[in-house]
Amino acid sequence: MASPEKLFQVPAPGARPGDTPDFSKLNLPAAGEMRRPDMLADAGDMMDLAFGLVGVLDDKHEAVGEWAPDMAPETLREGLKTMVLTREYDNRMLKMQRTKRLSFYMKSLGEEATAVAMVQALSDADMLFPSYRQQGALIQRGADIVDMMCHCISNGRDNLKGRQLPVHYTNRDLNWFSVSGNLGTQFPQAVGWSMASALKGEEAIACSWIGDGTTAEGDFHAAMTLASTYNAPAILNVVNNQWAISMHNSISRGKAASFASKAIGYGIPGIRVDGNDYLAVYAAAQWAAERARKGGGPTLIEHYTYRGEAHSTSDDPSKYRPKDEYKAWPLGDPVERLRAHLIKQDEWDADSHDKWEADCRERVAAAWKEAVSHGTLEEGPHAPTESMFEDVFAAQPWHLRRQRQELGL
Amino acid sequence: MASPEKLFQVPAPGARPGDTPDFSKLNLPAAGEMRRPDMLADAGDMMDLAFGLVGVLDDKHEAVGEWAPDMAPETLREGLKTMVLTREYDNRMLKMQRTKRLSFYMKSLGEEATAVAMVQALSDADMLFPSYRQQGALIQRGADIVDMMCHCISNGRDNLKGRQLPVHYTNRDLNWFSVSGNLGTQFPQAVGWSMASALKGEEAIACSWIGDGTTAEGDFHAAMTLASTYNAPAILNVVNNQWAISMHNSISRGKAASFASKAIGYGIPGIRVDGNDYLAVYAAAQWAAERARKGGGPTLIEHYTYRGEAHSTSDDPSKYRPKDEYKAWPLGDPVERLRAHLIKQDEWDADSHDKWEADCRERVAAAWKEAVSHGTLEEGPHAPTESMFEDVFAAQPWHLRRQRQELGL
Amino acid sequence: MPAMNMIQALNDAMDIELTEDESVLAFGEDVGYFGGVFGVTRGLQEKHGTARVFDAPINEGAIVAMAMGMATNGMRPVAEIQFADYIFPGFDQIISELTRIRYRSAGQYTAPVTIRTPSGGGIYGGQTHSMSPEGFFTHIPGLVTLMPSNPHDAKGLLISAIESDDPVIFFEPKRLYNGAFDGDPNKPQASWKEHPKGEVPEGHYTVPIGVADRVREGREVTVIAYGTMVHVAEAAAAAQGVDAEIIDLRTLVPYDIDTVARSVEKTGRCVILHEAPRTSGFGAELAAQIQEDCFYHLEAPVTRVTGWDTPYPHAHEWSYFPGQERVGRALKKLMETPA
Amino acid sequence: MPAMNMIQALNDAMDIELTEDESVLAFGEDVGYFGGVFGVTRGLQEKHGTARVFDAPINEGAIVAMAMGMATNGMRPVAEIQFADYIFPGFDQIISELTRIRYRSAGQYTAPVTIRTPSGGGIYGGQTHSMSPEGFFTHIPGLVTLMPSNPHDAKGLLISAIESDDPVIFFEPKRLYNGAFDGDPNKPQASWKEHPKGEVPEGHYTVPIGVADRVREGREVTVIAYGTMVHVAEAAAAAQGVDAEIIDLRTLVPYDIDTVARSVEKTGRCVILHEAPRTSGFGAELAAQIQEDCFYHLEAPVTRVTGWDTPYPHAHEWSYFPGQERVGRALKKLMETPA
Ligand SMILES: Cc1ncc(C[n+]2csc(CCOP(=O)(O)OP(=O)(O)O)c2C)c(N)n1
Ligand SMILES: Cc1ncc(C[n+]2csc(CCOP(=O)(O)OP(=O)(O)O)c2C)c(N)n1
Ligand SMILES: [Mg+2]
Ligand SMILES: [Mg+2]
Repeated sequence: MASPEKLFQVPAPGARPGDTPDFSKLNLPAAGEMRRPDMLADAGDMMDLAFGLVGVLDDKHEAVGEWAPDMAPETLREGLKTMVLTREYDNRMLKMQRTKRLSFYMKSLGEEATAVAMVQALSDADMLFPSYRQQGALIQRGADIVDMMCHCISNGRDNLKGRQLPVHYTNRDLNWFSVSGNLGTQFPQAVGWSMASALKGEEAIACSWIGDGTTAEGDFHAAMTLASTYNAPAILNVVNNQWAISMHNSISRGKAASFASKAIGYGIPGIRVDGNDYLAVYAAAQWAAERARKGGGPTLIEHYTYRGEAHSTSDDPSKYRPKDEYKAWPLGDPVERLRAHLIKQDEWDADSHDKWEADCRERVAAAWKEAVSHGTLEEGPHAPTESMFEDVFAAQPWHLRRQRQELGL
Repeated sequence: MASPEKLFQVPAPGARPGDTPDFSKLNLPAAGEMRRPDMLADAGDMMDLAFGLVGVLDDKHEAVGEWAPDMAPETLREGLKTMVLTREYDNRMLKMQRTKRLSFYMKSLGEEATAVAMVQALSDADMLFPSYRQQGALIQRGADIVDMMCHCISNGRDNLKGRQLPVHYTNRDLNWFSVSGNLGTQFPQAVGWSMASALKGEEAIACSWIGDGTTAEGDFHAAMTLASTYNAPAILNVVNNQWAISMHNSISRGKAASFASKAIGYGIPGIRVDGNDYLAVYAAAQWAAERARKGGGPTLIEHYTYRGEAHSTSDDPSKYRPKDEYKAWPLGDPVERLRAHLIKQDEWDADSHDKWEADCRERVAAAWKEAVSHGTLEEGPHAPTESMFEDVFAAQPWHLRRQRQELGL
Repeated sequence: MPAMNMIQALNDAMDIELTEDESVLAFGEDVGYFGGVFGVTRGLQEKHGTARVFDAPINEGAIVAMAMGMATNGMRPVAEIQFADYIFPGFDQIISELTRIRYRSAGQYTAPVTIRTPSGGGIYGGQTHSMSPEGFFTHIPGLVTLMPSNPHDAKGLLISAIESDDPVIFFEPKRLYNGAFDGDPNKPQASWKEHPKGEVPEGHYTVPIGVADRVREGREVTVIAYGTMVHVAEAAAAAQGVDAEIIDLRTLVPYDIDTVARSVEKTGRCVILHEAPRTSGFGAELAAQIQEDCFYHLEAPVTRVTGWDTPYPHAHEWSYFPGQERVGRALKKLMETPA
Repeated sequence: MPAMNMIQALNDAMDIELTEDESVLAFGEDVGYFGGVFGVTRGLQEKHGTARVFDAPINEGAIVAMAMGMATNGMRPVAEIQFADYIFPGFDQIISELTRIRYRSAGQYTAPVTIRTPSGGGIYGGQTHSMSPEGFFTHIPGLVTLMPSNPHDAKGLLISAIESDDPVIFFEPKRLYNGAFDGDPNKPQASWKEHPKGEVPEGHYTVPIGVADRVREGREVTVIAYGTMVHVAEAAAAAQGVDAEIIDLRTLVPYDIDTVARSVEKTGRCVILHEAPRTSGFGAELAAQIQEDCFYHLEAPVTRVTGWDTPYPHAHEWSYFPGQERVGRALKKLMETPA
């Protein structure tokens, strides 16, 4: 019999605070290495994609291999700009949280491409079921950042009437679902939404994101099972940013080779993609969207990336991982990589980049100013207090009316 | 865009009532075809087992191939005898249900090997977390069939004090857990149990069974995730008997090639085995048990079999599948196949078989007589009525005492 | 008017809604080809097609989530949970998602989903086919909770549920599917054919949400019940010769406080019945509210006759079930309480 | 005696149990290396090892099921659910399995599992970090439900929970983790250092399950509260100058009916406080039982001051929270009710 230590194992990350980050064991395929199967090929014939890594941008900032998408420079620049704007938005909001103007915030540093490129490859009618870390997707869809801020500070202009924690955006006009605080619940909902679209014979597909840690939830299995059974036209994204608050992704992944490989047991294509490679994300999204629209059903995409900052404003990552681990991440930074690619293509330059960054900073600062002019969480104005009793039901029943009256309203 | 029909799909079985059963598309590997990897090999290096079918008994009733287990004839005969006894037990109980002596019953016709051979390959200290269709495993463990009957008729000798529906056996003395009516809940519990065993440095492993339909439950995913993460010494069986009440297994399986392939996404070995091949089940169980005991962690085994009768006494299968589909099942009958093998080996003969069948029938009839002598559901005696208020908590709190008193007890 | 049992009435309601509104769908475990383990959806797939009436994987959370996702995309799904005992894998999607989406999106998204599920005991189903979990659901803001007691109401209420813009949980007292069971297991139950509420109008009609039915006028004591317990109440009051006013609640949330309060103010005595365990069951809410609203009219404490705080036992089913004897005893005791 | 906040007291309880009994384990999301998002398990992994204190995958059902499986194999697991709002994916394993295994196996298997989870609002956590779902759990037969209001009780009750042979759900009012919050968000909360119940004895001691604490003796009205609301009650009664008898329930099931009934019989008036939504909250059960047991002593209806029947809103946190003003108003109104 094996010793107890051998029998009972708790996975641990390669490095903890004080250790030197070490990603040398990752052993990832190089950009351009993976084949791009026919978009309607059988899931069973592309299992290699689940264990590999789809990458497009190589070390020389060139787009290489079968997955290199055919994209207009204009689109690429737009993507870059949105990612930069998202980053500046995040920076500002974090700062405002640190000065207690927000009750809470969550950044997406390093993961911008997984949201922005994904949405660029979709059509506007496609429905997004995000987690709390796809603000880039919302901005790419065209959300007004003043509106986003007003939500985050629960002021009188908050379109959610102050009911939700910051970053839990809802935006029906932009086909953006309502972010839930409960992990993973949106995954099977997205599948249901896409089934209805299919039933109605509509073009729109659904696209959802969850994190690596969230794949452990039952809702992941629910979504995958439904999607497989009903051939749902949905893109199911797992953003593997290596961490789930303080827990390394191996706690949820266990001994699986990848999160993408989870697709195999459902007969669904699983693609692992370099999530810091904007072009690779775009290419995978385009492939999956076209497959879904052509009747090929769902795709699971694992975005291999790294959470560059704290989980949220409530934790200090230096307590559970090396401070400089992000710098050691071998797949680089999505903004830097796309920037370098565009510059290499002569479609962008350092000055334009600096200027855009400065513009974004300014725009975000101005937006903040405007947002707080509509009130703040601490000082109000908020939505009227009696609105608290609305939207529980379509019509207010007697017990809620009584409760409202108890408050003197 | 694809047509709505192409987009939205609901899987259907190959044949419905009135159709001719057709299993020609199954395309299963022949007995002896699959390789038997080293017991501590990496899960990633045996994915073929999840898509194939481990079989040992060939058409000539010979044990062939790498998986052919080295078993004493005595063990084989014991297995055959238990399977026959189980079948006679089932027959009797169904008949008694038809005459309203039981409120409910569930047979295991055709699936006996998936329970009996599995348990024979384990040690008595290993803990069993069954579903409601492993009565064969309980009998193999040595349960007294009178006791089993007393439970099923909730009489005064029922070890569960009349609290459970028939066939929901509990037997701690035999390391048999408590059968739950809630599908799949036992799967992650089994993993937890086995983790505790590992923690304590004990030899015992856990073994659980669920059905094909039940794999869709979140608890399946919970069990697999836990087992993978903590390297739990557990055997997780999926008995794919093709049906979940009226639903074909494709409703839960979706587009997956097999249930065994679900193991891949957890980095766990997944083995599909011919569930009607007693020797193959034994071989797979032995392999998985040894792997677990040696620190190799969990194994998922899909037993490819067919539910020979109704789901339970509450449904009529001719309403949703061809009446004769069972006869067309290409993998035959586990009892017949093992019997033929033993006869071919000169370790058994037709007369002994007939005699054993007759013995079992008699034994079961006598057991029934004895069981009802301890009372019946309809007429009692039952456990004392006040026992209804016991075992809710370790000690009876005031509110239950009051409720008992309200009943005048 | 045709006589229907409750299964036929529910089937009829769905058939009508599937016919009239193409956004209505029905699905669940065994719901499609087979028509449900109790036959409530029988024939609907054949008539309305596999794309509108279909089987679902055995994952109650998936079923609720799928329904919710579809509903936010314009559908009106009717999801069946095979037994109320098995609804809990779907509880999170109900409490955290389905019932909150209107609120948390400030009305941008709504989820008009109906969840149908058979509940209650009396069929020797043991502890996992007998639960009455309605109490849990009444504690969830944003969820309408219904339970009919007869075919007429079943059809009209289910149509209201499907047409409601709120999520609705619809409990079907399975012991009433085939007859008006009055709590006495020793006599054959009355067929719905002989029961006035077994007469079910053809075509579309609704029984409104939030409106109770005073099934018996009386002056001595108010009995509040729903589902199977309505029939037990009628039988027990008759047996005791008590002039009870019996209220069939039908809607638990938001229940008909006016009818309830008016009755208790009149009678000054109140007993509440349910099959579910007592502690924190829905009877607790009713008793708490009634003693608050009707305090000065009460001549005796509000009493509860309920299932026990144990799982539903198989062999002792009729000791668990709050039958005529226990209800009768409670009525008698209440009547003996000095005013 | 050392002064501790509630986090330290809970940590101490687990440390003692982990030290004294090797069958005790602690796990949950972020519980291992990090020591929990509120730090309640901080340092325990380092001290007791990765095999006894460890991280768990984000699946609350898996966490409960794992705990139950381990418990049936001789362990005493203490499982943390990161926020009570996130317990519902584990609800089925709790209601159908953990709390029934003793009953359905007729005592052959038992599952001494403690589930710890922070609950309640007041931290601007919005609707998914503020729930008080204890009411749901009080409707589950076979489950002990606890909620302490201070460090002293937190430690002693948690030790009782871990040592109990019943499954226990242990709610930790997160707003009290770091101080004795009395419901007034506009003044700094009192440090536990200055609170008598912040004095926590060293080593092993227990606060018994099922025994309430009368934190204030009084004659005019009985206030029943638990968790954060105990402190609100004290402040509101003081502010109103009402001679209230304040009962800190501590155990919700099985609660201390004797202490409760004796007090209400003495005062003749009763108000029940909780943060959870009103309808079918645990206050309903208390009110229902009290009016039944103490009917002839009541001079006014039993009143409830609770959270509203809505999700917990972010911006309107302090309009949702049943604070001093609302409690005070209820006390005043009760006192004005003619006897
Ligand atoms: C059902 C549920 N359980 C627990 C939590 C608490 N929680 C919030 S975020 C988080 C970690 C999620 O990690 P991951 O899925 O990897 O997403 P990431 O934050 O890395 O984007 C946890 C445990 C929750 N929100 N919901
Ligand atoms: C949680 C839950 N949902 C639904 C049911 C009702 N039910 C009982 S058995 C069954 C079918 C199970 O099929 P499968 O898993 O294939 O097992 P088999 O009966 O074929 O052995 C269903 C849906 C249940 N018992 N528990
Ligand atoms: Mg993550
Ligand atoms: Mg099956």
